[in-house]
Parts: sequence; C-alpha cells; structure tokens
Amino acid sequence: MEQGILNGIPLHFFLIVAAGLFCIGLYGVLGRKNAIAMLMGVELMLNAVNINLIAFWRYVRPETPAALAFVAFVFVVAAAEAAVGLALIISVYRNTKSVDPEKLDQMKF
Amino acid sequence: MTITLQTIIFALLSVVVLGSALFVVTTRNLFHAALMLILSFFGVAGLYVLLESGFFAVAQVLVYIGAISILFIFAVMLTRGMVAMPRVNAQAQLAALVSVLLFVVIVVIVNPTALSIKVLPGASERVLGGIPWQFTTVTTITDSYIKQFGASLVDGSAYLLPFLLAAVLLDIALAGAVQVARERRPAEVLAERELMAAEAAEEQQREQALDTAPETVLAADHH
Amino acid sequence: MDLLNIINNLLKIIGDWIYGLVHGLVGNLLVTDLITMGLAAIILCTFAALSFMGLTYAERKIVARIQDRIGPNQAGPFGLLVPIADGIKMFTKEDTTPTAADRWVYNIAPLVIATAALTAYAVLPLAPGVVGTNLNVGVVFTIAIGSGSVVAILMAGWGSNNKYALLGAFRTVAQLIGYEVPMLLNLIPVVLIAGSLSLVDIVNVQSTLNGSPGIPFVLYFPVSALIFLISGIAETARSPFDLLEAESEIVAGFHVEYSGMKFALFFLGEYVNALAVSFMFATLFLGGYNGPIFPPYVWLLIKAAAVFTILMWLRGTLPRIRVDQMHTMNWKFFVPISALNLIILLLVAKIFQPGNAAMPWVTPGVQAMATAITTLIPFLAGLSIASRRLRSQRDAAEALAETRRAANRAAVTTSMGGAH
Amino acid sequence: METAVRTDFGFVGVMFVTAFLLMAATLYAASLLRPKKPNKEKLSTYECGMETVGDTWVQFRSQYYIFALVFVLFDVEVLLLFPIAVAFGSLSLFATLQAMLFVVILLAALLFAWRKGVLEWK
Repeated sequence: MEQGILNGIPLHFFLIVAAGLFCIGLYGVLGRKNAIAMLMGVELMLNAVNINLIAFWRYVRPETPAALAFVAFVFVVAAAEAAVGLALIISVYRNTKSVDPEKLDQMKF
Repeated sequence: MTITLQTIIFALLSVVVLGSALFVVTTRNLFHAALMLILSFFGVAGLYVLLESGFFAVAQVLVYIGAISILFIFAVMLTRGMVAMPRVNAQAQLAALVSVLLFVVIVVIVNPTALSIKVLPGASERVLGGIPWQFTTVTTITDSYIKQFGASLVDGSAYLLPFLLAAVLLDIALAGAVQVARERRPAEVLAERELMAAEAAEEQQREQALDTAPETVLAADHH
Repeated sequence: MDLLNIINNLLKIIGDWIYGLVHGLVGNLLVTDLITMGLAAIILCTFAALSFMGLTYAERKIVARIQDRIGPNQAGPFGLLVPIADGIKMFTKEDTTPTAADRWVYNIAPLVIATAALTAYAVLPLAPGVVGTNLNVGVVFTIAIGSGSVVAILMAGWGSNNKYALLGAFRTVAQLIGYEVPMLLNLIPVVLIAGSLSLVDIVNVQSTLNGSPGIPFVLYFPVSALIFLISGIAETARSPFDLLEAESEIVAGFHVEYSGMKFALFFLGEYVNALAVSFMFATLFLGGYNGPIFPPYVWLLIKAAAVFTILMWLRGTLPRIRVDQMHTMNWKFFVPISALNLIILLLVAKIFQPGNAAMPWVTPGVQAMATAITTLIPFLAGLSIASRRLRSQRDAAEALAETRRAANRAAVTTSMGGAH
Repeated sequence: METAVRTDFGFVGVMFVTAFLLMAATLYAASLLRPKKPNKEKLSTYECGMETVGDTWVQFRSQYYIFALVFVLFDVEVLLLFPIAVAFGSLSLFATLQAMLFVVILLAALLFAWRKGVLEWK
C-alpha cells in the first residue's frame, strides 16, 4: 500500500516534527522556573497542534474546511491565553517582584 | 524516497523549528528566548507553506510574530531584572524524561512502517475517528480554500457559533487582561483596600454575633 | 508586433527573454526557475535601494523648496551627487558596537529591518503579467511582513543596552502596532469588493478588462483610503509622526547607538517602507498600473510618485504632533471609525450588490456611490464631534489659565499695595 | 525527473534570502572599508556625555502592554474577517449580519477599554 505523498514529503514527517515541537514545549511548561518561559512553552505546544491540524487537513481532507476552522480558533485561543496569562504575570510581578510560580503559594496578596 | 527541493527545505525548516524551540526552553536570557520563539514561529509558517496553506502561513506571521511575540517581549521587559534567573525548577529532569518518553510513544504510533500494531484487538487497519490512517492519494487544492473557509465561518450550519464565541472570548480576555494589567492610581487602590477592610470587619462582627448568641440569631432568622 | 505593444509590455518581454535565455543555457526547468527568481529578486532589491538614494535627494530638494531653502547644491550639478557622497560617507564611517551591547541582537537588528522592508516588494504587481509572485494572500502578506520591522526595532532597543534606545523602541512599537489596526481594518473593504487577497486580482478588478467595473477603490471607499494613507505614514514613522525620532528635539530613539552602515540600513528600511506604502496605496486604491495612453509601469510609477510627493509635502509643512495626540487620534478616532465603517460597508455593499435580481438597476457605479456616501456621513459626523470636543476642551483649559493669571495679578497687586 | 517549483511562495523565499544576503554583503563591504579605532570612551553607552546611572531597566509603564493587548484583539479579529471578506460575494444577508455582529462584539471591547480610561496617554 503506497502512502500519499505531497511534494516528496510523507505525512508522518510533519507529524514527527510536530511531536518534537510539542514535547519541547511540554518540557518548557514542566521544567522552567519562570512563568513567562512556561507560557512560551504553551505557545510552542499550540503551534505543534496547529501543524498537526493543517497537515491532516492537507493530506486527508482538503475539501472540507473543518481543520482550518480549528486552526483559526487555536489562533484565537492562543492570543487570548497569552494576553491574560502575561497580564496576570505582570500583575503578580508588580505585587511580589517575582515571576517564579513556585513562590506564589499565597491565596491573595 | 526521492529527494526533492521540498524535502530539503522541509529538513532545513524542521531543524530551524526544533532547534530554536530547544533554545527557547534552555536559555537563561528571556529576551533571547522570545527572539528564538519568533524564529520558531517563522519556521512553522514555512511548514505551512510546504503544506500549501499560504493563508495560515501569513496568518501565523501576522498573529504569532506580529502580535503574540510582541506581547511576550513587552512582558519580559515589564518584569525586568528577571532576565537571568535559574533556568529550571526541581522537577526539570523528570520533565525532560516525560517529554522524551512522550516523543518516543508518538513516534512509535505515527511510524507508518509498523503496520502490525493494532489499536484495538481484531482491528485490521488503523482507523482513527473515521479517518483511514493509510490513504493512497493526495488531492490537489485550489485557491478557493480561503473562500470556503470564510463562508463556513458565517454559515449557520457550520462554524457560526464558535466564530461568534471566539469574538466573545477575545472580548472577555481583553476585559480581564486590561483589568488585571492596568496600573491603578494609589488613591483608587487605597479606597479598594478600605472597602475590603470594612467588609472583613463586618464579617467578623457577624461571626462574633453568631458565636455569642446563636439561638437568638437563628430564631430571628426563622421568623 | 507593433511598437506600441512592445512599449506597453516592455517589462514582460524582457522577463520572457531572460527566462528563455537562461533556459537555453541551463536546460533544467528547476534550475532555470531558481536562477531567474534570483535575478528578479536582485533586480527588485536593487530597484528599491536605488530608489532609496533617489528619494533622499528628491525629498531634500522638495522639502527645501517648501521651506524656502535651496537644498543640496554643492556636490555635482544641482547637488545630484549628494546621495552618492552620502553612500561613500556611510561606507567609510567607523561603526562602533558599544561594550555593553548584546552583540548578536545589536548587529542583526538592522539586517532584519532591511530584509523585511525589501521582501514586501515581492508581491507588488508592476505591469500586467509582471509581478514577483502572484501570491493568493498578497494583501495580508505585505502587512504581515511589516511585523518584521517591529521585532527589529525591539531588538535594536534591547541590543543597544541604552535606556533611551529601549524607551524609544517601546514608544515606536506602541505607535507602529497602534496604527497597524486601522491599516488592517481599512484593507478589508477592498477585499470585500475584489473578492480576493491577491494584489493582481485587486488591480484587475479596478481595470475595465474582463467586464470588471474599472472603478478605482478610492471612489468606493474615500474614507478608508484617507485613513489607510495616514496610518501608512504613521506606520513608517515619518513626519509628522516621527516623534519617536524627533531628530530636532531628542536623541534619535531606538537607533541612538547605531552608526555607519548599520544606521544606514535603518534609514534604508524607513525609506523603503515609505515607498512600499506609496506603492501599496497606488495599487489598492488608485487602480495600480491601470490607466490610459501611457504604458502600465509608467502609470504605476506616476501614481506611487504622486503619493510619495504627498508624503514629502506633509513632512515639509506639518508640525510634529504630540505623543498623546497621536495615540488619541488612533485609538479614539481611527479605530472606532474604521470599525464602524466596516459594519456599515458590510451591510451597504451587500444590499447594493450588483447582480441582484430584485434590484436590476444596481451597477458597480451605484454600489460605489452607496458605499462612498454611507461611509462619508459617519466620518464627517465623527470629525465634527471630535473637533467640537477638542475645541471645548481647549477653551476650558484657556479659561482656567486666564482665571489663574487674573488671580496671580490680583495677588501681586495686593502684595504690592501692602508694601506701600 | 524534473519537478516544477511552486513559484508562489518560492519567490518570497528567494526574495527573503536575496535581500538578507545583499544587506549582509553591504555590511561586510562597509566593515572592510571603514576605519576601526575603538577606545573606551567611544564604546561606552551614549547618554549625552554623562556617565550612565543605574542599569537599563528603568521602570516601564504597563500602558505599553495594554496598547499591545488591544492590538492583539484587533489583529486576530481582522485575521478572521479576511476569509469572510474573500467569500463576501456569495454570502447571504444572514451571514453578512453575523459578520457585522462579530465586529460589533469586538467594538464593545474597545469601548470597554475606552471607558476604563486605559487608552489615554498619561
């Protein structure tokens, strides 16, 4: 059984790159000691998801825009997440002079 | 496998994307991390071009590089002095292990040569959510995909609801972020603190009243 | 083929000839494509760089005339060699990297800004069939590539490790991202009517070929065109929006630490961007290369030159605006008005869409009139409200100052009376 | 076998690389031509002749961040509006009304920021 190949690149190449990006992002979220760096990790993970969605759209179902709608909403969610997350970090930094999430063990400031 | 121009570009882009992403999660300097994040986004836009979805490549540049990265850089600069902090937390090694394991698992799953792995007992071919995993042809697409996508966003039977909800989500996100991030005048903050203190005192009084004379209060409530 | 045809299609004929030549030499289609694309890219970059040199000269001369000066007149006849002298100076000037600077970031920033500015020319339609690449998302591409300069400015500000550079970068970026919003919002009306994001399609809709209406979009959307042009000037940070730079008042903002060729690249980026805005305006709103009698590429150059002359004129005459005025104008006037316009346009353009069976009298001309009138009304209303408001604010401030002065005078006279 | 290059974005890539190389070559040529006589005074941070006081991290106001927030909102909005604008010719009146509603919802966010007074430059 031959695989569908686009311009000489099979689908699983994209999937593996996306998996790599996702795992690097995951490490960023879990392992960094800085809240902004953790959010950067989240953005990397969202990008990996987008690569997967567009790859599947292009290879499997290019005739329906379902995946594209998902990608657009991931864009929206990523923007909203970055906006609110960074606003929170700035606010917390103003009050505690720290962006280390481990130090945020109080319920209020 | 034949080597075409596209495969070479794909390899280069993959190296750029993954390399800069690794730099992002390991560097000590947050500003450099933000710049490398931009490079990674750029590489991902290149991957979209290879996937022949030019609109999303440009959208990636517009939204991720033009907007979200700017937010990140502003946040890095507003939380100044945090440029060189400890890179990793205590669970970093465990996190690395988990990430590598996850990567290995995904590679095993998407590896198309391992046809013998069956997701369910008795399943003859990997079928995930109605999409046959093995497909034979890749159809060509036309430029009308943007049009199709745009029409589906405002089509009541397609993605109209999520589209409007996206607008509401953006609204709420902006309102919340503005409320959290804006610098309030000291007088405003003081007034709010006084209000909170007054509320707390009132609460305490009520509790004391409950403690000293529970029966009467309960009786009063009952009537 | 007659001479007229040859002149009209000169660029295309030359391009085809070069392509054929290279193909004959190489034989391989892939390599031919790559070589010709590389040649085209070099030609476009050289064109942009040369026009940068020419424009600096033209701008100095014209602004000098506006301000009743002579301008450069020493180097060569009419000072024509000034750009070359400038170039030699830039090349041979010492180029310092401050010890405190973040070396990599500092050195790459000018490259990023110049590259981003030049890459925008890849989608510009120069004549029928002559375009770097007919990208099906060309309009968004030109705006998206502009975010490269935002990143470059932040890199320069950070990399210099200088308070003023960083503050200047912050201010510049606040301005650039602010004015990107009305620019984007006013692109949408054009896309609505053209039904395509490709710049070539947008130009074709404005021509009379293939049964298109042949109405330039400035007649459809005069308000959008105006706001787009003003935002474009602010986007390129030119006078009267050059307050982050304010050469005559404060140090030069984010590029205070740059000298020599790196500074020249920032300057080049600025000019190339301004020229790109002129070309974009000519393409999107003035009909691009369409026009009678003259060959298409001449028309495009005439239109772009006209827009750039307006830019120079504004620079020569208007005073620099204040930073609070700039942000107020954007967020409280341009953005709401553009969004309002968009809402109105969606409805009006839909109702007056040509080809509606119920209203056979609707032609593209009627549609253009409807959209133009319905957007002009809220714009003028907003303008009058804003001006009345500003005037009352100014009057109130002046009245307050007058009462204070009067009180001061009274206090002075009483104290003097006490001394007597 | 020869493969035809997809020239639409291919040229953008070529243009990008060419522009970058040309500009880098210019910088390199300048580095060959120009004098290089650095000294400590010359390489110090420029501050109108004064010694720099403190580090570069002066306090920035979060005003900048809030402008960026509103910008992000409209950027994403426009991104979603572009495909709708492309499809506009064949949209029904109902669909057009939905697109208008979308803009109205986002205009509400701008009005909120306006009412909160964060669009002022103080």
